[in-house]
Amino acid sequence: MSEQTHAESSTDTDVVLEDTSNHDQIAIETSGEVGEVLLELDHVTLRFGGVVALNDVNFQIRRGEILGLIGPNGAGKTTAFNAMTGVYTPTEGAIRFKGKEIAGIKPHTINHLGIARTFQNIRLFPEMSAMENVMVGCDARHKTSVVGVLFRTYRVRPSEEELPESGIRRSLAKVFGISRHTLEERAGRRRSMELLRFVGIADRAHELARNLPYGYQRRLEIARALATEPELICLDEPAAGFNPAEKEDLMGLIRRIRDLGHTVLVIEHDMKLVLGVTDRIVVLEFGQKIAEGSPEEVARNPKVIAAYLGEPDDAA
Amino acid sequence: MSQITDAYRGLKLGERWDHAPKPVRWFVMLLVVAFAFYLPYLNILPFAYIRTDLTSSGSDWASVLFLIVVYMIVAVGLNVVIGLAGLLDLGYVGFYALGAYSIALFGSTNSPVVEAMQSKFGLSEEWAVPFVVCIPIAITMSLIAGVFLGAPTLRLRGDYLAIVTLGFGEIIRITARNLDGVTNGAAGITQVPVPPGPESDGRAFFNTIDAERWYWLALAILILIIFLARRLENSRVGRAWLAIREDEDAASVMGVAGFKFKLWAFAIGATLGGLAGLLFGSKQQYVEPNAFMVQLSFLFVAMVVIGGSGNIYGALTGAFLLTYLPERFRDLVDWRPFAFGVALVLVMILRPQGLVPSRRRAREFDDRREEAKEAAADV
Amino acid sequence: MDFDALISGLDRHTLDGITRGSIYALVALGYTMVYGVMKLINFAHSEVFMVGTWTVLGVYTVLGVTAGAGIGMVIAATLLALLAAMLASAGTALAVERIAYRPLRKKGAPPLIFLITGIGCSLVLVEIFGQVLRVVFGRPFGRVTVNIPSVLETKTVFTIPGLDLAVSNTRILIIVGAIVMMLALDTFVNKSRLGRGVRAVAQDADTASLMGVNRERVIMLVFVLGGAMAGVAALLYTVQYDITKFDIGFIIGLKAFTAAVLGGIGNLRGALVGGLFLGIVEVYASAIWDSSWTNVYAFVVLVVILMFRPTGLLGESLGKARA
Amino acid sequence: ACGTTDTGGSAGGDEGGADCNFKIAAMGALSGPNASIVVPSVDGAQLALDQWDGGDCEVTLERFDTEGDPAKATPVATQIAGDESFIGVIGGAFSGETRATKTIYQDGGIPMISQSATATDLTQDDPVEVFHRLVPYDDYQGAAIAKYLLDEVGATKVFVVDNSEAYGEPLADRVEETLGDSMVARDKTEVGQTDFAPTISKMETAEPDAIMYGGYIAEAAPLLKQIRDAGIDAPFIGGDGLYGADFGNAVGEAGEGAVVMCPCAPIEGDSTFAADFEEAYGGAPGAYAAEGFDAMTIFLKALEDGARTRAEVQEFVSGYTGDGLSKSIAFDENGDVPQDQVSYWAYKNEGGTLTPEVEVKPEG
Amino acid sequence: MLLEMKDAVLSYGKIEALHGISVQVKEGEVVSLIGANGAGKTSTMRALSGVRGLSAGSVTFNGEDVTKLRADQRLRKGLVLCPEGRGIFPGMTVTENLNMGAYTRKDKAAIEEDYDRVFDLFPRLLERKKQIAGTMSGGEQQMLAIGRALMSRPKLLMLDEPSMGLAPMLIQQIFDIITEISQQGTTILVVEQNAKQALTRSDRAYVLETGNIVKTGTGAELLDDPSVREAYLGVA
Ligand SMILES: Nc1ncnc2c1ncn2[C@@H]1O[C@H](COP(=O)(O)OP(=O)(O)OP(=O)(O)O)[C@@H](O)[C@H]1O
Ligand SMILES: Nc1ncnc2c1ncn2[C@@H]1O[C@H](COP(=O)(O)OP(=O)(O)OP(=O)(O)O)[C@@H](O)[C@H]1O
Ligand SMILES: CC(C)C[C@H](N)C(=O)O
Ligand SMILES: [Mg+2]
Ligand SMILES: [Mg+2]
Repeated sequence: MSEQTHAESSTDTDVVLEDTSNHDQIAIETSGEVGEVLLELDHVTLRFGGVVALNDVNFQIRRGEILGLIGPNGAGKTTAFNAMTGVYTPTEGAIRFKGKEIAGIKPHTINHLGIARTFQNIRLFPEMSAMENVMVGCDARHKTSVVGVLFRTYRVRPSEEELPESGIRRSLAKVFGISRHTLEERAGRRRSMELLRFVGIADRAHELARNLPYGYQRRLEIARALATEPELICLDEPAAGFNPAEKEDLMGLIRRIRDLGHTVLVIEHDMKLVLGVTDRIVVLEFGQKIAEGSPEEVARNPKVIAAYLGEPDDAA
Repeated sequence: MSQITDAYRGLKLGERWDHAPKPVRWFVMLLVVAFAFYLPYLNILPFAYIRTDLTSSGSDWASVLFLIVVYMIVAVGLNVVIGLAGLLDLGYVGFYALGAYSIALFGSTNSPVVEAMQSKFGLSEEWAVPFVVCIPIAITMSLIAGVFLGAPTLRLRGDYLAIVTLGFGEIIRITARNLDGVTNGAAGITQVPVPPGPESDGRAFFNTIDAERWYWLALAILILIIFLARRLENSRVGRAWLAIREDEDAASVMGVAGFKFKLWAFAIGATLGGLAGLLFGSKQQYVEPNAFMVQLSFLFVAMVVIGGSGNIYGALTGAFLLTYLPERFRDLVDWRPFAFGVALVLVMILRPQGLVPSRRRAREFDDRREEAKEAAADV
Repeated sequence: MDFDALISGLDRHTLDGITRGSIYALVALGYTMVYGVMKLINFAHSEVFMVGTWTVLGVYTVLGVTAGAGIGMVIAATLLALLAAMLASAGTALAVERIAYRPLRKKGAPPLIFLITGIGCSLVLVEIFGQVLRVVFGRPFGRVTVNIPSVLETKTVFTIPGLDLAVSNTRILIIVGAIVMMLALDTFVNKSRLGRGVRAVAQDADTASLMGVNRERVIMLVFVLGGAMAGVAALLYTVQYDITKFDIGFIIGLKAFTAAVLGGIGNLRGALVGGLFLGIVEVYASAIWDSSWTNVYAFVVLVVILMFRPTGLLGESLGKARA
Repeated sequence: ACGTTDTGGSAGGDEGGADCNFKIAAMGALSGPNASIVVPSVDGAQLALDQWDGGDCEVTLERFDTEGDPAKATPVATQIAGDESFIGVIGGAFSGETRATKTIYQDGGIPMISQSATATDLTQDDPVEVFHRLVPYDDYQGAAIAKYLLDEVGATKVFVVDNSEAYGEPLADRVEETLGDSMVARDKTEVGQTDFAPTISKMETAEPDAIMYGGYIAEAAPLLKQIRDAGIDAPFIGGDGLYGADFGNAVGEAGEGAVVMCPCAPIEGDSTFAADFEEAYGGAPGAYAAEGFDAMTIFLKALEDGARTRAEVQEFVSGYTGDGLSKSIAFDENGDVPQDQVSYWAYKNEGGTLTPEVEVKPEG
Repeated sequence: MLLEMKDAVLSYGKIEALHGISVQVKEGEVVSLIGANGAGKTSTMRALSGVRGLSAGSVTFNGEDVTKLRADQRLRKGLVLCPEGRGIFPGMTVTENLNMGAYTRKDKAAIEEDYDRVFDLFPRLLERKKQIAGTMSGGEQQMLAIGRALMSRPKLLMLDEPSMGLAPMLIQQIFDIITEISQQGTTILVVEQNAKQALTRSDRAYVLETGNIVKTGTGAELLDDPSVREAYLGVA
């Protein structure tokens, strides 16, 4: 779709993977100390009929770290994500986010508390443009609802840079203020664009999500999740379908996400990526935690090698 | 100069509109509105051929215009529910009926409810709830009905919702028909009040004959509604609806409170449906259950879809055509339903994206068509 | 309100409900199959049924059979009518598919468009019998109720001992006929290869074609099977009620669709359960109150059930992919 | 829309100049499933007009199709009321549309004479000046049916069913009222219903010696068939909603002997009216043809009398007395014909045709 | 030549994804297709399998022009695609999904054998025979998709990123399977991001870049090619 009616779209073209975004605009404010426990799985068990997808799993995620979650296929990694984001409710045990019990809470509420995720099987809004997908994420932090949109009731006193340039509108805005809706809309657009730049897909911002190549879609999912300003972002196999060079880029991206102030939890089968980017790793097998520790420790752990890595010749 | 015209030539009408300077757009819109208000008096040939009262046994032009506008209000409301939020509502007539019945039940001296109030509070036989008070009552009642219906059922997906809403429409109608003691049952309620206004020629300002006054009133309301409804589309709310339509679970994980927004869509739709029903009942000055059969719900949905669901102007076009054409071609008498059916099928086959699709839908549609075409290129 | 009437006549009402429900169920199959495969409510399906009833009338008229014909003639006429109705209904369904839906599919139209087109087709079919054919042939076509000779005279075949419940030949035919057809169809779809193809297309048409399933064939098959079932329903209907009308499909169609949803749309057994359930609920409600409230109770029951089972009594047979 | 529609050819152009150039409107279900009980009456009106020698006057009858639907009738009524060249309305044919439009006609000051709208409330509950009708109201019809059931059938256990509609339900109510203890049970059905099993099983329990149905043909036919199928052979009677040729066709053999009550006297097959009607429309005069004829005649007489405006016509109609084809006519202050003028006839369905059986005179 | 695609152009609406590419696969070969995101690998597979029609160019299979054939018709000729993103039937059980793989086959006994073979390869599937496929983990679904493709006994098996989402040990296994079935006589065309593995195991390979074929050669040649090494193997 070549229609580029919007002004922002044509700003950057070839610089795709390079981060040209303005980090001030997309960094998030965090309320806690680096290193404190952000999320905690406390003896979590989750069963589907006969299948025990998670079996008495305990682990913690600390603020500011990049935690890897690995394990064989069907070990329960995605299920753990689903439990953390409200898609499933654990059969037993507790999940605490910033000390608050979140098991059983609705997904959108959990998102508002500060957890966002991507999906293993990409789930974008296929008929919306990339930009709009991210806008939906930004909306999670916005307040204006139907009445505000319809009647522009909630008005705020604009700051100097938010004031329009021209005469009449400027004076009007000074007297009556600007509706929160307008400001949010503006901020959302700006932020979305920055995020698209950040993940490196701004060149196709106005294309429908369904028409983007797989790799772009993966990155778009990340941008959308970031837009909700999560303190914890969970990435489910973000590198699936990437070639080694792209994986390399992704590693950079994940680090930069952490630098923005997010805590990152990542599921990934690509060991090079996992070992290269994470601070700590938790290993699941058959729904149970079989190991936890620094990348080096885990990579050397015989149990992990037996269950998951196989012979350490060429895992990448 | 020529550069500008060149640039214009390549663009489609919609894009040209987007590119036009603001004053031009305002001016054009003003002209359109002015023309709409002038329509009942339209008498200049050949334009006057659009009137419905030219043929023998034609129907009153201003009354038809009024009905068109009422249905346009319905279409705008239903477009929010179907086009924006993607909820298939096959019982919209229920809200329409509620609007009409609320004004009748509270505003008519003929209504058992008013009679009960009269005797309870010792009021005169002439007393009924005044028209202006009936409006908030009607709106509140339809809004409550919307929430009441929505709250338990919006968790249902797609076509389950369709059948439940269809049932709701039927429940409203059947209840109105059977509760003789409250609604006068099948006989209906007469003497539904009209908006206040100065009397002339011994008739109320809003009387049954001078239909153009009703038309203007409804048109003014419609314009206000369009103005407001447009605001929804490109907003946080509109995006939330779209996201829900696409993938509700993913939207939820992205922080979209699906249920809340769906309920809003329902409530907005219900309110507009009720408002349209109120206008209809008041103009008719008579309300009876048979005016609210399921088929009317289908017609409403057809209006939205034929026009191009998701686009207010599409919905308006649909409402206009589906109301106007059958009236204009009254001469066809016995052939009208057949002609209507054939036209419906033909329009859909020839223009499946709707007559005036929203740009988003048109784009979506282009893509899908390509896909369908290519996959089947070989058959 | 008269619960005694319900209790005292429970057996009788149940039988009535099953009779009514069997026909709903057969018609519901058409909705459910098309929905399952194409995710579309085929609004014209009610008219597919209607065409079947007229075909039965046509066969009787051509054969010149009337009430009181000999047993051999009755059996022959009924079988012939059944066959013709199945053919005509299946043909109508297929025609709708070809003329209206197919071009839309080629253009990749969204589901709502199919819905409205279906409504249009339904109107056209109704008017063909209500107007077009009347103008061409005159009566019995037109917008009036038409008598169909009761070729199969109602006779009590046996009385259920203890209950004192007389069971007539027509009821046996309807109930047994409906259940047999259902079972046959169910077996076909679940056991046969083609049936598996139908289910595969229902879940993922593209992948199905990668497995060698011819999608267009499957779609045709679904319309034909659904249509044929409506044809069976049409015959059974005329056996029981002996009338038809240009718009007779509307209400039955609506009820059948409700039944399909009630049972879990897309689920064949759901259609059977939903149909019978709805029929019984309606008859019970009419027995306790009267028929003017029937639909209210039917829909209230529907809502209550969907509250607890959001995908119908038996659930959709198509599972949902997870996050 | 007064004064707004007088151009663009809507009024046929030249009404300003000519002295006596008028239109009369007939409004009713001219298409759709109920057309067969309405069209004959409009044909009757046309016949009266065709047979009229108007001298200078030129009158046309315009037919407006409402499909019997009140919602569709209102724009039609507004059109008629707004067009000054119309000086009278024949109709509405059905009670519902009449109820919905009579205020409009009242506002327009245009007189209406209905050939068949029988609902009681039209004249009894909130009468309007302009409304007149040539048929008695359903209080009488209900009483007549009850009387027939008691006197002619000798019923003591009547089962009363209605279709929950504006016409059938009050009629059945009235029958119930008059029957008193002679009614055993009452049931309600719906328009469009085809399976009457619950009603039938109630009948089996009640074991009635007669059955009364208030409603129209479409449902009466399957109902009666199912009654007979179930082996119940009690006499069956319905109101004027069944008074159409289609009833016999639809019900077939099961309808043999069913009785239809109608406030319309039989038209002698060899009368001039019957002959003329036959010649003009190729069939015996159907439902309310004579009443349609009478309605037109009254309007034409008004013009002969020199009435030239709606008000004058209205005045003439209200004060009219005279013998019509159907009955001798004089309207009371509510617009009703004197109820002692009316007679009801029970028609029996014999081999598919309704043949007059007996006249019934209800006490009011 | 078992499969030959000539000057194929494929577009999605206004976007042209393949600008006239030619691909050949000989009987018995393992050929791989590598390239960056959005290069058009999946599009190529779609075009070959018939899920998408071409706007120009031709496809011949086994000496027969199949350009105008639908996907199901091509399958019957032995051209089988295991699509990207799995594409299992989410509402069917594992067994039923496998069954669908054998949809066009009539040879009951051989089908039974193939079941055993698939269950041998993926014991997890045997454990979960009755599970509804949509509820399985991503990797389990991937195994199912591959297993199902094997059930159709293809002449030419096309795999679109078969290793996606699989644990390291399984990836090894998948490639072993590819080698094994190739030895059993099935020709294979595979799209892989895991370029090193893919190139090691294949006879020939194509490198795709934005809708064009930019390089082709034997697996070993490309493994040694510096530009390929840099772009796709992550080694400078
Ligand atoms: N809804 C469900 N019903 C039944 N079983 C389920 C359901 N969801 C998951 N499972 C099972 O639970 C187990 C864990 O699945 P999960 O998706 O968490 O695995 P995973 O660790 O993410 O694996 P992968 O790396 O392959 O994605 C699997 O065996 C899966 O089949
Ligand atoms: N359905 C579609 N509609 C429109 N454009 C599409 C569609 N599918 C793919 N494309 C476009 O075609 C181009 C090639 O995509 P394709 O999926 O073939 O790439 P790929 O090489 O398989 O990439 P990946 O490694 O991400 O899977 C991309 O630019 C993509 O945006
Ligand atoms: C034509 C008649 C059957 C009309 C009926 N008497 C009514 O009032 O509705
Ligand atoms: Mg997973
Ligand atoms: Mg790909």
